[in-house]
Order: sequence, then C-alpha cells, then structure tokens
Amino acid sequence: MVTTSSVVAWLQKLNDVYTENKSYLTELDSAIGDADHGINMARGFAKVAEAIEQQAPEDIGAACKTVSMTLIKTVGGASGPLYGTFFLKGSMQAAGKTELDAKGLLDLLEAGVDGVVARGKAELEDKTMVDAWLPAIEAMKAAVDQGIGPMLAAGVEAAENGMKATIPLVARKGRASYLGERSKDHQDPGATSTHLMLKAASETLAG
Amino acid sequence: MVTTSSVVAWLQKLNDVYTENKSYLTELDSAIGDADHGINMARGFAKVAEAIEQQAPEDIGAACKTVSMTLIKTVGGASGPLYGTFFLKGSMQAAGKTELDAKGLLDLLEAGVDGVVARGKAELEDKTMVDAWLPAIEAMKAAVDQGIGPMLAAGVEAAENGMKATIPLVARKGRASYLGERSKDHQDPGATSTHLMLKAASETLAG
Amino acid sequence: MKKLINKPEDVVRESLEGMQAAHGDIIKVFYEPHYIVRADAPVQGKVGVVSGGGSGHEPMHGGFVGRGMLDAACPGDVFTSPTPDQMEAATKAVDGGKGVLHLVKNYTGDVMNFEMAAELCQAEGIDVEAVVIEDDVAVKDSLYTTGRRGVGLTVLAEKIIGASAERGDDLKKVADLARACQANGRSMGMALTSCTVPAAGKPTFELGVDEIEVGIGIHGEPGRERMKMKSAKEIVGIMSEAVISDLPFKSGDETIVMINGMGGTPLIELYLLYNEFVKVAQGKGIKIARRLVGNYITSLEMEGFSITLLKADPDMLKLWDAPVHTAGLRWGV
Amino acid sequence: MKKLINKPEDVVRESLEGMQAAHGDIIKVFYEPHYIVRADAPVQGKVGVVSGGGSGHEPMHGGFVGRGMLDAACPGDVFTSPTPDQMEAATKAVDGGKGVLHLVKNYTGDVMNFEMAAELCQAEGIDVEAVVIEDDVAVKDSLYTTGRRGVGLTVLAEKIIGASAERGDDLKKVADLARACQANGRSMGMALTSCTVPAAGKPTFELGVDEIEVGIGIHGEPGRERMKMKSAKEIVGIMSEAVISDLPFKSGDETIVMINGMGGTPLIELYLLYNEFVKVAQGKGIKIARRLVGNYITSLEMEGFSITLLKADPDMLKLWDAPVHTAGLRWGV
Ligand SMILES: Nc1ncnc2c1ncn2[C@@H]1O[C@H](COP(=O)(O)OP(=O)(O)O)[C@@H](O)[C@H]1O
Ligand SMILES: Nc1ncnc2c1ncn2[C@@H]1O[C@H](COP(=O)(O)OP(=O)(O)O)[C@@H](O)[C@H]1O
Ligand SMILES: [Mg+2]
Ligand SMILES: [Mg+2]
Ligand SMILES: [Mg+2]
Ligand SMILES: [Mg+2]
Repeated sequence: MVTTSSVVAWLQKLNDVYTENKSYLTELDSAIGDADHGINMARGFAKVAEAIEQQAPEDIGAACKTVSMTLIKTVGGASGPLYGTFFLKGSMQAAGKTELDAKGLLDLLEAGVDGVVARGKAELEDKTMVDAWLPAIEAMKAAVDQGIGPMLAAGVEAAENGMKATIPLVARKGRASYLGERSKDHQDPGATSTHLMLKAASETLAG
Repeated sequence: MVTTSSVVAWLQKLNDVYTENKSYLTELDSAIGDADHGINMARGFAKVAEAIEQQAPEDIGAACKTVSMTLIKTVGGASGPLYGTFFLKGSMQAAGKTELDAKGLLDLLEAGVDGVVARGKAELEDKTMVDAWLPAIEAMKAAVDQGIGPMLAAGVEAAENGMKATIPLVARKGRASYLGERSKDHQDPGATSTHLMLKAASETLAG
Repeated sequence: MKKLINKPEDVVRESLEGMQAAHGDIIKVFYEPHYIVRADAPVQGKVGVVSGGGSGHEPMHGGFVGRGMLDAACPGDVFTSPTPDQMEAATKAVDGGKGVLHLVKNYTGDVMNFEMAAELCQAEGIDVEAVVIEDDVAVKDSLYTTGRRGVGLTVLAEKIIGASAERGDDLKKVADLARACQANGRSMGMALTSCTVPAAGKPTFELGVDEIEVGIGIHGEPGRERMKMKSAKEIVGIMSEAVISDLPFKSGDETIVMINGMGGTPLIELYLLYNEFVKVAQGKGIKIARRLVGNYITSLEMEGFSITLLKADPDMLKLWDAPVHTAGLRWGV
Repeated sequence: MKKLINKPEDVVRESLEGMQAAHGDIIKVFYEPHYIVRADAPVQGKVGVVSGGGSGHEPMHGGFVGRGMLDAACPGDVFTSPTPDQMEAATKAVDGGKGVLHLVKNYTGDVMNFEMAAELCQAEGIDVEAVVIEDDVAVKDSLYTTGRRGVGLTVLAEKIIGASAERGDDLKKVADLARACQANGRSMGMALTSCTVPAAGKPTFELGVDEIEVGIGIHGEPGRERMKMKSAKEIVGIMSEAVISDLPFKSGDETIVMINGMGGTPLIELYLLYNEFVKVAQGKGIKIARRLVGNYITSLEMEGFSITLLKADPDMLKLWDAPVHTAGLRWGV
C-alpha cells in the first residue's frame, strides 16, 4: 500500500535525485534547449522538500497539492507548469486519501499525465516528457494486477525506453522544436526527468 | 647638401619605415599607452607619401609644410600635433629654400624640436619623444662642423641612447603618465619613432 | 565565469532593487513574487498591459514599464519563464476595471505559465486576454510545431499596444493591435559569442574564433546555421533577406526597424549595421519610417545583434510616436 | 578578432553614416573632416558647446549632440584624438556669435589638438574657451604630471553645460560651470575583459579568467591594480571608497551619480552595481539626487563599469533636469 509517509519519502528522494542529476539534466538541456532543466528541477524539489518538512501533509492529496503549488511557483519554464499540473491533477484524484493500492496509484498517475497532455498539447514522438509518460502509463495498466512493485517496475522500464526513443526524434514541442533537424540525436531532458521521477517512485512506493 | 629631392626621399623612406615598424611601435604603445602609435605614424606617413606624390613640393619649406598639414589632419592623438608642429616650425625655418647645408639642416631640426617642446611642455626625463630629440640636437650641434653625414650619425646615436634611456623612467607626460610606477621598464614609443625618423634622415639626407 | 554580481541566486532580486532605487519615479517593484508595476498603477478605466519572461534580456521587460508602455512586467530567473503567481499578482495590481492584456513571447514555458495565470485571474473575474508574439524567422513555422520564438518584435509591440491602452482603447482593440503587430512583424538574430547564465557558470555554447551563429534565439539557444565570420554587409544581407522575404515586406511598405544589440555589442557597430540595413531597404524600396538602434532585448553579455522589421500602418506610427516614459524608452515627456 | 564591421579603416565613417540615417531629425553629420552638429546649428545668440575625442566610446560624444547638450562632436579614429581641422570646422559650424566652449578630456593628444584648433579659430575672430575634464581618481594627480584622465564626468558636464548654453548663459558662465563640474566630480573604472581596437586586431591587454583590472581608463589602458575577481559588493566598495575619499564627498552632499557600463556589461549587472552603490552612499549619508545607469561612455565591447559622482548644487540640478534631445539622452521633449 502507498501511504502518506511513503509519498513523502518519494518526494524527499526526488529532491536528492534532482540535486544529483542537476548537471546531467542541464547538460541535456544545453544541447537542445536553454541549459536550465536540471537547475529548474533541483530548485523546485528543494523547495518541495522544505515545504513538506515545514508542514507534514495530512494525506496523499494534500501532499500532491503542496508539490503542485511549490513547483508552479518556483520552477517556471515549461517544466514548472507541466509537473505542477501533473501533481495538481494527481492531488484531485487522491484528495483526502491516506492509502492507495496499485489501482489507486495508477489512477493518480494517469490523472497527472492527462493533465500534462492537456496543458502541453504534446503528442507521442514530439520529443517531450510525454514520450516517457504515455508508454509508462500503458505498461502500468497492463501490470496493475501484479501489485504496486511490479507495476512501477514496468512503468520505469517503459519510461526508460520512451526516454531513449526520444534520441533520434526531431522535436515538435518546447524549445528544442526551434532547432528543427538539429534537435536530432539528443535525448530529451524532460523525458529524462520523468524517467527519474518514476524510478524514484519505484524505489520508495513499492515497499 | 640636402636638396628638395633628398627631403622627398627622406619622407618616402619614412613611409616605408613606419609601415615596417607599425606593429613594433604599436606594441610598445600597448604596454604603456593605447596601442596605436604605430598605426598613427603609419597612417600619417602613408598620407604624406601620397600628398608628395600628387604634388611635388617646390622647396624644402613647402615639403615640410605639406608634411605638417598632413600629419596634423591625419594622425590625431599626441603624436599628430607634436610631429605636425615639428614640421610646421621646420617649414618656417626652411621657407623657400631648395638646399640646406649642415647648419641649415640643424636649424630646421632645432626649430622643429623647439616647437615640440613648446607644444607638449615635456622636459627631459618625462619619458617622451623629447628624450630622443634633445640629446640628438645637442650631439648634432657638437658635430655640425663635420658635415651632414657625421652630424646626422651623431644625432642618430644620441637619439638611440635617449630612446633606450627612457626604459627605466617613470612617465610624467602623455598617456603613459597615468600608469605612474607601472610605466617603468618600458621603452617610450614616441622616442622610438623619433629615433627611426632621424635614422631615416641619416640614410637619405647624408648622401 | 567573471560577472559583476554577488551570488548567482541573488542576481535578479538585487538587480530589481537597483531598478527600484534608480527609477522610483516611474516604477514600483514588488518581491516574492517578483513583479514591477508603473508607479501610478492601477490606472482606473485603462486596459492594463502585462508582459514578462526570463531575466537577462534587460531593458526588456522591466525597463519598458511606465506611462505609454507596460503597466507591469514579471521577471523570471535568468532565461527562465516567470511563474503564474507573479503574473497573477501583477495582473491584479494593474487591473483598472477594463481588463488586462498579457503579451507573451512564444516559449512553451512562458505560454503555459501565462495560461495558468490567466485561468487564475479569470476565475476571480478579471477579463484577461493573451496575445502571443512569435516573430523569429530563423525558426521554421509549421502547424505541427510550437511555432516560432518570440523575440525583438515584442519591444515594438509593447510600445504600440502600450500607447493604445494609454489613449483609452478597449481590451479588444488593444489585443487586435497586438495581433496586427504579430501579423506584420518579423525578426532574426545572430551571435559572435555566447553568454553565461550566472547559475550555470559556463557559456551556453562555444563558438570558434572565426565562427558566428546565425538565427540564434535570445537565450543562447543554437541558431539556424553556424558559419564562418563574414563582413557586416554580408551578415546584414543574409539576415535581412530572411526577414524581408518571410512576410514578405514589399516595395513601398512603411516600416519600423529595430537594430538591436545582444548586450555585448558596441554601439559603434550597431550604427554601422543600421547603415548596412538602410542600404538593403533602399534597394528594395522599403521605407523606414521609424527606427531604434541600441540594446533593447538582450542576452546578457552576448555579442551579436538582431534585426526586427514591422510593417506599420498610420495608426501604428501614431501610437509609436505617442509619449512614453520608461527606463528604457522615453520621448514626448 | 570577430567584429560586426566591414574594413577596420571604414568603421568610424560607416558608423557615422548610420547615425545620420537614424537621427537625421537631431543631427547632421559632415565628412572629411568628420564632425556632427545639431540639426539646427548654428543657433544664433547661443554659446556653442563642442566636444570630441576618439571613437569607440559611443554614445559619447556624437550621441550627446542635440538640443540641450552638445552643439557639435568631433569623432576621431577609434581611441585616437580627432584632429584640429575637425574641431575648427565644427567650431565654425556652431558659432552663433556668442563664442564656443571646447570641452576636452584630459589626454595629451586631445588637449594639444583642441589647443591647435582653438588657435586657428581665435585667429579668425571666434571667441573660444577650453575647459579640460580630468576626473579619474585612479591616476595620481601631481603638479609634475599631465594630471588625470578625463572619463565619466565628461557626460555629466556635457549635460549641465549644454543646458546652461541652451538657457542663454554667456561663454564665461558656461565655462565656469564646466570648471565647477570638474572641481566637484570624480570617477573610477574597472574591467573584467579587454577590448579590441579594429585596426589593431587583437585585445589591448590580457586578463586571466579570475582577474580584474581596477582603475582602468576608457581605452584599455592598464589600470591602477590587477586583482583577483571579487563580488560586486567588494568591487563597488573599493571603487566608491576611492571616488568618495578623493574629493572628498561628505555626508549631506547632494550628488548626481552615474553607473556606466563599458560596452559589454549586461544591464542587469549595472542595476545590481547601482544597488550596491546606493548602500555605500546611504552608509555615508551622501544623497543621490539624480542618477544614470547604463552605457554612456564605453570602451568598445569591454566588460566592466565605472562610477562617477558629482556634487551638484541646486543650479546644476536644475540644468540636469532641463529638456535634452539627443540620441543618447532624452527627456522633457
Ligand atoms: N508542450 C510540451 N509538452 C510536454 N512537455 C514539454 C512541452 N514543452 C516542453 N516540454 C518538456 O519540458 C522540457 C524542458 O523543460 P525546462 O528546460 O525546465 O523548461 P524550458 O524549456 O522552459 O527551459 C523538455 O525537455 C520537454 O520534455
Ligand atoms: N607632452 C608631450 N610632449 C612630448 N611628447 C609627448 C607628449 N605626450 C606624449 N608624447 C609622445 O607621444 C607618444 C604617444 O603617441 P601616440 O600613441 O601616437 O598618441 P596617443 O598617446 O594620443 O595615443 C608618446 O610615446 C610620447 O613619446
Ligand atoms: Mg530549459
Ligand atoms: Mg597611443
Ligand atoms: Mg528555461
Ligand atoms: Mg591614441
């Protein structure tokens, strides 16, 4: 079962993960963007960790709401509203809940991804984080009956494949799209931060 | 005897000399000035050569007058009015003359140097071109009876010594003076261009 | 990295404090969330005009806040879009009861953050309309992509719609004018050198000693083509051809031109470039009715420049000439 | 060397052509010899104000020609003094029968060339007076030397005496005001990077990646001291101490301040530096009555800045506020 405290652990882990990967994500973004994705994510989740430290969330919905508001206010750029919307929709899905089973977690994630797609209007193969999110949701749907651990593991694997599949693509959304053909042969930074987000989830929510 | 045509040869030679030494003089000026003395001198004497090519001067005074006006209009900086004044005063001294003996040449040069001192108000050891000019005039005075060739040779030697003697000096006039102690251990560019001017004279006027 | 700053994370705030200290007669700066409003905001009965974007492009946008131009600007971190809470606060601060226009440069982040802010403001009953500027011809325009980057045209549009709001035009009219600017304006930029985002600490890209990047954005994003260094005449030729042929601008068109420095370009070169552009325009019969030559939308210390061309009708020219009193543009007052 | 130019030897002329094309309503440019006069020159019955110096410091001086400031400017080659024929022609072109003031920055070349020009003009019956600005505290002042370099104070003096001439003051009064500016103004500059004179083709000096040059002039002349990179706060501290203690400026003094970019410094940093200076001034009780923050007297693309402080009496402040209409400074019109 995913509990409020395992969600908190996930969010704290994300702070570590994005701090560690700050340069890596920024480097990816410097190839086809504006060299700030790692800085943005690290700044955002440092603030998330602070917020959650200051005021322990009452339930999973409240936790996600705090993440959403914090990211929206502190990240800026494209990833701020996108991840902000992700957690906002997730928080609505999990409002008042202190426990989630595999299906409940999947619903939260799916609501979040629907929000990302509605906000960013990206389609598969536009070379964005959506290329990691959509296959992950598909894979998790297929594995939901196996329980939280296997479901998340399937999601992580699909996200990683989706992330890698962005490499040869020509970007059609976000800053990278301004480069046209020159955006080829680079891995999308947002798909990479999405993969890291799911990986951290499977390490903290599966137990 | 110095003739109008040997003066013309001197001026043409100066064009070559300052073109060849453009980088050298500019480098000296970059250490304690604004990195343009070679550029200034080369630009000025290129124009002098042009002017003299276009209209052959009638006499030595006229030649010097043309040089003066050309330098004043095209060199700018400190060296423009200084060398401009040098040739202006020289032209007044040699007005209407088509031949000069050693004494006549010395009078021309001395009038010019007086002009430089009046214009720039520099004294000996201020680390300026005056440190090459004044000893040269002294040496030429002492050698004037030996004729043009030996007189100029003595002037060149004294100018060279004066130029080298500027190296340890702290500048008190011109741009270099802004550096205070940091102007030490550098040879003054203007003293160097003065030495070159006399050297070219001894190569063209002595014959 | 050598920069005249204290800590990278304090650059935006400390610079805003300096702006406030320097221009207290024109603007008022608020912090956390950061936004800048004109000193007399809100002006009752006037449409509010709000823009914003990453910092590092100064004087845009904060330097264009004041009478006759912007009512508010929202500065993000360096080269990072500001956030919806900034825009929401700014919008509320300048709402004079006639609605507020958001002028947005077309970057996914800017667009989405302004969208979220507009939703929040509309939920509180403020009439908000957004117009997106996308004028960079270096970016291929197509139905399937995000569209073009918003660059230099933003400056001209801010002046024109700012004057429109100032004379009392309603929200629809102000927004229509913004769309007319978008429809009739095009830009392109180039760089001789990169720039360094303070938080990143090293140049965004590297250029060889004889290389230039043509079609660059205002964030050190790679451009359309890297080429060997060329003369000013050749570079202006390439860029103006791209700009002029895109709309296309035609013989007899009356235009407003901006030759904009990227931050590190000496003014002596900008005038020289303008001189080259005048020759190109004359050759094509394009009339330059008004012009700006200087640093207006910059990329930190980047050396390079951009050309913006706006086909302007008589009303736009009248609005251009209207008084403006901001830190970055001032006339008639 | 990467520069947005054609041939090095054509930079000044082509840039002047661009200025003429951009600001034909304000100025008129003449060539060979080069000089710039305000469009309505000569203004009869008004003292003419003429300045000049090497090019590469734009907007100074050409950008300050116009109503309420300079009547004429004489641009030399890059970083090289202009020549007497330029100043003579400019002086004649702006002589309105009340005499002409030459405002000269204290460089041997500038001083001697202006001296020669003044002699020529006086010989033709024009009343010419020259005032020399020497405000750079980085240079030790002593009876035996040339004195200090003329730097940032020149901009403030041009505004103040330009307004004085515009309101009808006679030559003596205008010259007295120029001397009062000189007596009450001080400056100091620093650089993060060098600059490259087009004709030289390589940087005038080299600075390490963590070195700065404090006390630099406006031509890339070496400064007072090379030091390790420091924070904005520390750098402003060192420079303002040098400037303030020199006059000295005292608690209660009313001042005009200029935080001036050397050409390649982003505006975001200049505002941050101004913010630091405000704190220093507050700490010492020095009042900042007026200020300029931006690029006014530059060294091509050099990164760095200078601080200028002028103790201003009520008349100077009134003259400062008077309308000015030039390419580089404009208000009240
Ligand atoms: N329209 C969009 N839909 C989904 N994801 C997007 C969209 N636009 C950009 N992204 C994602 O955002 C990432 C960039 O985020 P970030 O660098 O933080 O913002 P910015 O591009 O504003 O600097 C991209 O790598 C991409 O994955
Ligand atoms: N007051 C002066 N009297 C005599 N010579 C001077 C004086 N000031 C400068 N000079 C000479 O001028 C030289 C510099 O000339 P140049 O570089 O062409 O002019 P600028 O210093 O204006 O750039 C110095 O090296 C020095 O010899
Ligand atoms: Mg980015
Ligand atoms: Mg020199
Ligand atoms: Mg960004
Ligand atoms: Mg010089």
